Amino acid sequence: MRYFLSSILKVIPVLLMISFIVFFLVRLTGDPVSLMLPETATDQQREDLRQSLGLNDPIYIQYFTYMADVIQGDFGESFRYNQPAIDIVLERLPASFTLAISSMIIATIIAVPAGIYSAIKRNTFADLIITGSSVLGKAMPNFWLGIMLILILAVQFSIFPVSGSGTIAHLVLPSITLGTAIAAEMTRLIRSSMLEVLGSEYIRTARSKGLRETIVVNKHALRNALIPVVTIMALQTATLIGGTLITETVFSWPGMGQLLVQAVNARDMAVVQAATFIIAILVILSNLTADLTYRFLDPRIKYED
Amino acid sequence: MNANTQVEQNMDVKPHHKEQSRVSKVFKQLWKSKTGTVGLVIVLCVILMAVFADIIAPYDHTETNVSARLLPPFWMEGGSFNYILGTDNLGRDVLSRIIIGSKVSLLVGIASVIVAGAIGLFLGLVSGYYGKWIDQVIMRLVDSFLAIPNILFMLIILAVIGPSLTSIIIVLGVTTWVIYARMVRSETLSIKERDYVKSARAIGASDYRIIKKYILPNVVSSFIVIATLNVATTIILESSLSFLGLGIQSPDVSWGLMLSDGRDYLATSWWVATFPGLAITITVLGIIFLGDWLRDMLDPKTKS
Amino acid sequence: NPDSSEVDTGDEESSGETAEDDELVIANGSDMVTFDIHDHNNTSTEAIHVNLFNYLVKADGNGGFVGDLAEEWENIDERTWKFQLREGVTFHNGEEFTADDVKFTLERVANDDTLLEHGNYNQIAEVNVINDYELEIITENPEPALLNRLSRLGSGMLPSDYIDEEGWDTFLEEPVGTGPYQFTEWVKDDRVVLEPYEDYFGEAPKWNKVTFRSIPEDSTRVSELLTGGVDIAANIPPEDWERIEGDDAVKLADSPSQRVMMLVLRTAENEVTGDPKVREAIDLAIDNEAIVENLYNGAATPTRTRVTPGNNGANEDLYGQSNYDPERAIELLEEAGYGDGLEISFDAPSGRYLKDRETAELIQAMLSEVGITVDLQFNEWSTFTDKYSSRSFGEMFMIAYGNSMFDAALALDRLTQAQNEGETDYINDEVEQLLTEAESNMNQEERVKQYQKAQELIAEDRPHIYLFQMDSVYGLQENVDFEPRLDEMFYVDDLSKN
Amino acid sequence: MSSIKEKQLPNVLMEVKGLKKHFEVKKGYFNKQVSYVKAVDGVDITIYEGETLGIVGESGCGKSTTGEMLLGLLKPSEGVVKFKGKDMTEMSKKELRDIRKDIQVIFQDPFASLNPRMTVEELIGEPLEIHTSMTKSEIKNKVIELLEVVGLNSEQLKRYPHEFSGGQRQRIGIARALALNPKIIICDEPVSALDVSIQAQILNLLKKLQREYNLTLVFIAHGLPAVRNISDRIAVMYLGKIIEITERDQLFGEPMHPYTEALLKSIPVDHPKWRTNCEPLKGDLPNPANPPSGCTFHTRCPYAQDICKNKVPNLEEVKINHFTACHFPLKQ
Amino acid sequence: MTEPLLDIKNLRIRFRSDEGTVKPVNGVSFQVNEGETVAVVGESGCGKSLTSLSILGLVPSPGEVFEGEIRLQGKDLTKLKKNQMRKLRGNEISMIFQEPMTSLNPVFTIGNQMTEVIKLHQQLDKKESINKVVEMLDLVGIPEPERVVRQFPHQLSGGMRQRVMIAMALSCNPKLLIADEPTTALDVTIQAQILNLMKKLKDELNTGVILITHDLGVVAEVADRVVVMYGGEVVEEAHVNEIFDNPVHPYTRGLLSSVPKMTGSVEELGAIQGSVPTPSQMPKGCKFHPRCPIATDLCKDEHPNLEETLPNHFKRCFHMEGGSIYEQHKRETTT
Ligand SMILES: Nc1ncnc2c1ncn2[C@@H]1O[C@H](COP(=O)(O)OP(=O)(O)OP(=O)(O)O)[C@@H](O)[C@H]1O
Ligand SMILES: Nc1ncnc2c1ncn2[C@@H]1O[C@H](COP(=O)(O)OP(=O)(O)OP(=O)(O)O)[C@@H](O)[C@H]1O
Ligand SMILES: [Mg+2]
Ligand SMILES: [Mg+2]
Ligand code: NI
Repeated sequence: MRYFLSSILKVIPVLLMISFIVFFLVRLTGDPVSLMLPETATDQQREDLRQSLGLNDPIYIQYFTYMADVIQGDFGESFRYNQPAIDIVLERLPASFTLAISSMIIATIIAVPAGIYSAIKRNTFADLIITGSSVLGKAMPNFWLGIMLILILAVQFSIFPVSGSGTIAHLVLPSITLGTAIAAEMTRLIRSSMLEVLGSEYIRTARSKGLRETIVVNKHALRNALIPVVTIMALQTATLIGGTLITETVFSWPGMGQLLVQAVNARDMAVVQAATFIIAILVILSNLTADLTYRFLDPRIKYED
Repeated sequence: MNANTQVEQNMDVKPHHKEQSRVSKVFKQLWKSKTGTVGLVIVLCVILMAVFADIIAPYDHTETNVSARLLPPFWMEGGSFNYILGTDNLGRDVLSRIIIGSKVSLLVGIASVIVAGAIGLFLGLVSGYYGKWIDQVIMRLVDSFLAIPNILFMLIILAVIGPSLTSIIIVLGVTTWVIYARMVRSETLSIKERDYVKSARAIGASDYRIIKKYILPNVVSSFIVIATLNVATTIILESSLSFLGLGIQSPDVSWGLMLSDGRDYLATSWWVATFPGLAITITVLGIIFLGDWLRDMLDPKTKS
Repeated sequence: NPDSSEVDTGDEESSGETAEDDELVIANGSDMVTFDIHDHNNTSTEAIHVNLFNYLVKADGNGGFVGDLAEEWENIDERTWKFQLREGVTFHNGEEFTADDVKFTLERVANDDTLLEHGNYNQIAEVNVINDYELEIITENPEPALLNRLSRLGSGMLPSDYIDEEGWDTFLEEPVGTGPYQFTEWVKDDRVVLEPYEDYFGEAPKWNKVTFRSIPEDSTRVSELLTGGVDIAANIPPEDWERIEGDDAVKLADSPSQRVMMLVLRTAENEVTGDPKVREAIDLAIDNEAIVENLYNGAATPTRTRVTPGNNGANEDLYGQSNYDPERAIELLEEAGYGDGLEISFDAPSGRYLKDRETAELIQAMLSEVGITVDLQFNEWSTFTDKYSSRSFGEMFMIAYGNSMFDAALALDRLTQAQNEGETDYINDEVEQLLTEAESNMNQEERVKQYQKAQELIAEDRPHIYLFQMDSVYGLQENVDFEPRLDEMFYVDDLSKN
Repeated sequence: MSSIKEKQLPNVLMEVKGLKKHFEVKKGYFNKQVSYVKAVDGVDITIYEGETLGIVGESGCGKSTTGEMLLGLLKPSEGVVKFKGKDMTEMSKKELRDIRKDIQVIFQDPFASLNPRMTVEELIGEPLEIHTSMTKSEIKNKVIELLEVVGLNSEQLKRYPHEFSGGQRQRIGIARALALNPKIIICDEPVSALDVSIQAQILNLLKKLQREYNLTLVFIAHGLPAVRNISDRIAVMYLGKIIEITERDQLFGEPMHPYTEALLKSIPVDHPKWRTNCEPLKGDLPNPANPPSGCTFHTRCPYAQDICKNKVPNLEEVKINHFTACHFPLKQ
Repeated sequence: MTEPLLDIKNLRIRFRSDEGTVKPVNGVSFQVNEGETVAVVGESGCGKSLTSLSILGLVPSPGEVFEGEIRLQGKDLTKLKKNQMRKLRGNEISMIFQEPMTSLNPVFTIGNQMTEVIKLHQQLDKKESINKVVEMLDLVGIPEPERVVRQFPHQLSGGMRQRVMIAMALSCNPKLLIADEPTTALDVTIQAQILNLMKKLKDELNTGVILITHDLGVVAEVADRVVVMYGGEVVEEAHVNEIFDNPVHPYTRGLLSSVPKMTGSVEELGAIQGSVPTPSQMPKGCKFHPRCPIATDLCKDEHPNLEETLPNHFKRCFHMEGGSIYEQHKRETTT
């Protein structure tokens, strides 16, 4: 519990820094006023709006004003939707979340057996195939894979719907697209982690007890091998969310990724800021969760404090 | 006669290696690792292709020929040997574009890794070696960067400053340094506690000397491995940027741009996107193989 | 016609996604922007709105107008228009539509300068309500194009009571109009769903459910069409035509659109393009036909004017024309003193319009044939708009303007000296005079003549080099009947399935 | 055989008083409540010129920490370390770096104590490069000379540490330590990682060098036999404290602290015929983060009485040159 | 003659890799009788661990036993099928490893890891096996065994963990116990505790023990018979007293004189020159000859056999009288 509190405290400077980075990035985008007003607006109108938005204050004042609002949950208005930016972002969150979780599940379903198998059958043909495919999985750009999946599985064979959201079937193709790169990374990780564990002394002990190889692998090796994988995979959350930007656009999945791409293109910076913030918090939360899982999986840590 | 002197004379049990044989040993090892060899060959080919791109390419990459639009590769009906891998929607030679695109793709990959590596190496060393508040600040910075997906970061910055070759390289570098900083820091932390660093301090070596002669050379091998692998990641990232319209801009050409432009033709003129895609895949494959082999080579744990 | 579905050829794989016969699914390339009809300038958003809201008058497609919510209207004097409203029209919430709603709607957009459509309505000075069904619109100046303005984007009628009572936020979430369909659901970046409004004043709505989907990725949109996931897909890129034509279950439909691709040049003396010969050379060097044929598969029409047929004031002599003569272009350049080549800068948007990048690249290649080295710079759209509004482009840039007013006024507005400063800096006193006079000339015939003359002069002076009018191309399921409209609207009750 | 006894009263080279090192163990991030590992908790030692002082004790009792403080690599939490009368803890960074010439170190693990990226020549030449103004070729000659002293030859100059066996690496480490003609070398378990036959070579070499260069050695080990073989005086540590210190034969002959006695009994016999069945010491070494009260050994001590639980015994000279920290020193 | 419990004959293990084939164990033979403790001594890398692992069939790949027999009560273990071998492990033969820190799985409780063996080999139910575990932990002198059962390895000290390992190894009453350097990682006081425990248990359980070590002190404490290995071979084998009193092989002698003594006068140690060769650099002829003070040309070319020179005393050396020459040499070199 104390650990948990202290990690949360640690998050604060990170969030501050992120807000800082994002704020200044966004301010660099140039004059938001020109995008908010019609092209025909007069200079006076521009100036008025600028004044009312506080854009004439020194930048640090603007930052503090902004932060004061953010702390109260106010990330500004989206000028594209004329709504509080945070509402728009939160509205999309469930869709992205669903997609991220299901691709993680798909990745796990692929990667865990593949990683274990290729570690056990190290240097065999099967290992070569698995390692090779995982490299391939990494090498394929997301959008390309997505389009190919649509062309083959949706258009050619009509197994899954092409795009959109609503049913579980809609979730399959985007999840595979997003999950592939993660699965590739995970397979490689599990393989090497597993190899290391399999060479450790307690595995030798387990074998010397006369345990079946399946028990040795699934009980003694797997849990130890997964411990580092959990943490490293948590670091992939950011990559995963990054992947949604592209995958959601390809599959017109109504999540934060698509929103972000369009918000950036439209310079709807309030939304960009809010979304970046939410994403950062999500990533941090997932790292925390991973840490807790890690603690759960590894008794050595649990008892230390 | 003293027993010790006896011992001294007969110490040399290991055969003497000459420098030359070390080099040849590396190659022998390389040859033995089949994937490593494949990787090296691929990477060398791509580099050669990039260096001599303007000489090898049969056409200029911007040369359009509207009467020869979307010709298939030579082995297909309608294809010709003039355009071995076919032409794209403006009648430009796909092969030439791939060859010339390799320049930009590799340049983006390598240069941005150098930018990121330099930042990461510096901050990682400082953070790991000096610790204390510097470490805290740098690590929080690292956390912040880790919490924002790379591609989002790039999207925002590039939207702001506009995509160009230089800005793409810098942005890729500025957003991916974190990996190196983390790695270098953790290596530095562990090396700092090794006995050989203690012994260097015991002979009175300065911090600068310790970083330069003790820590740097010992992080460099992991660093090279990660950097190599990241060239691959960067090449893929660049293609994603192209998909979002913020990658390399015409008339320059990169594989990512070709792949992204060609995606509209996947169903009808597959060769427009497939060949640059293959180029990316093969190169990435080569780099990863090479990187994995380097890892095995340079990692003392697996070496002995 | 429910019976004909049985005759439907069954070779199309039913993926369970195909909409029912009384449902319609339309895929756009982008999401609807907002329900605030005054605060967007987005055609595909309006294409949805027209099913929810009604205008006072509707363009009939031949330059004339037919009544919609207004039954009759007359031009009382230069600045006063009187309208007689249809009676018995109700909003989706049951409230009756009256002149107050018209006043509310038009005065809002005419007065609130933060609205994107404000510029197109600030000509309206005030709206006088005579009684529930009668009203007068007073314009600031004589406004010959008022009916054009009232039959376009942003002139749908809003429920004043509903908005007063519930506030804008509620309206934006649950919009209420007088149209044949009412709002059901909007999942942003995914779909807008409409259902029929039973008390619609006109013909009963046809569809049980209408869904507008947003599918930004071209190939995905086409794939949806091919698998039967949507009935209509907008903006089909030429490279996919073959696929669609090759598939018996789907077909293409195209129609000219209001969008004209053009080059904008600086004409000030000190610029290289200030020399009319250089501008002419550029025009002559570009083979519009080739671009249209090769890039657009013919789905575009070369033109030398921006005011295309169907617009008030169109000069049809300049439409369908292009002049391509590279030899003459070389000669002209020589005459202008650029015999050994010249270099101009060229900005083009990237990814904004269909084939914009390729067009620019082809233009670059064509210009280099005649010895003009083009420094081509692609701009991501927001960078482009930045440069556009700060007027910081170089000698030449490419843009495709639409025209939602169907009137020459809007199309040529940008060439008046008040507007072109820092952009083209185009000065031709005759043109200037024609344009200013036509702007407030209530004599339609004369006005048209003035505009046509101006277009001729512009086509010779070439501050703008018009390239081609773009088509909008739709993919349809074989059983869908759809006549694409020049204004790109989807009046869903004009569609049918059999 | 020469031993310290035969010499005149020797000069004091180093003197350590009240030396303490408490490592902070942080719990939580902003939590100011920290606990301490009392790695070294009040050590007094005097090191005479030319002697070999052995320090033994179980692992974790603070031997290495003490060694590092003697070297000035670690700042003591409390106490003074005097080298030739000057307090090292008060020296500036520069003074400290100068004094490094005189105090050198050899570490336990020959695999970890040499920079794998430096050649033998660089390794041994480095101290010379830092502290002298010798030219490259002078350094090289000196390095060759040193290599011969430790029983390696000049052909091996350009090789890297991984090309050597453990014993050879330890010799390189010794050569590096010798390069600046130090007054004192702290050896932190220099033979623990080596095979018995190699261990003997290194012990012999150290003894030889000590004789030849009149070196002072501090020899840290947890193996009593090796310490006995090389040391003149021996200090026994337990949980961060020295509990007994005296000359070698005295310690082995007449241990006064119960822990020393137990330690001696725990060591395997030299010959199977001398096997005994005596009960070894019970229990484990207590946690240094949470040491027992009073005499820290009382939890395992067979002779412990009530006073041992409460009162910390001081290190006192019970016999001439025989110090022990026990309320009830053993009498032979 | 009664059949020995374990009889290893001419055991050879090879590792094949791209670099070539190495044979780190190359002709090892010795026997272990019931209730007897046989110490296998030798310096690092001489093949002690591999030999012991081969008895359990656990030679790590790509290593393999390619020649020789390992007979447990007459049954050749090298010929057994995988699952037959598995039934023996932990049941008839068990093993204790050197590193008590890493030999226990960090993520499972002691109880979990111990009951696993018992359930596997003795068909006891959960409750019975827990009782058995507690009983075993008690036997090896662990205080509060009921609590320890629920603890994780990292919560125990090194000595405790090694006791747990021993308890685990003994829980199925194995006929043969292999202890691979069971005390090397422990402090002397803890080592003394463990050695004492092993002596006690051996008397009680009558188990045959193979004790692998490089510490001659440990040998002197507990062994009945000693097998000295060098370079993958047995170079001398005899009763423990015989080895200490009358070592014949020059290597054994060198080893004995290398060890600093706890008693007697302190003198120069009789170090063996050179260093231990790795399997890939094994010299021809007698493997010890480059380091041997009495080596002759014969030693360089010919490989000596293991011969019984005295009753129950085997050595692999050409020099019958090697001993005395060595003594003489040693006297010369020590001042
Ligand atoms: N940097 C550190 N931070 C916290 N605790 C430390 C640190 N260094 C050492 N300790 C603790 O201090 C105690 C003494 O450590 P030290 O290394 O001096 O023991 P040692 O006697 O040399 O042991 P060994 O025989 O294992 O080398 C140990 O309990 C150790 O865990
Ligand atoms: N996987 C392997 N591949 C190649 N050689 C190996 C492998 N495992 C062990 N060896 C070699 O076999 C030899 C004997 O190893 P073994 O572990 O039996 O030695 P040991 O006598 O137990 O040494 P130690 O005292 O260090 O434990 C070593 O020299 C080692 O190099
Ligand atoms: Mg230590
Ligand atoms: Mg071993
Ligand atoms: Ni001699």
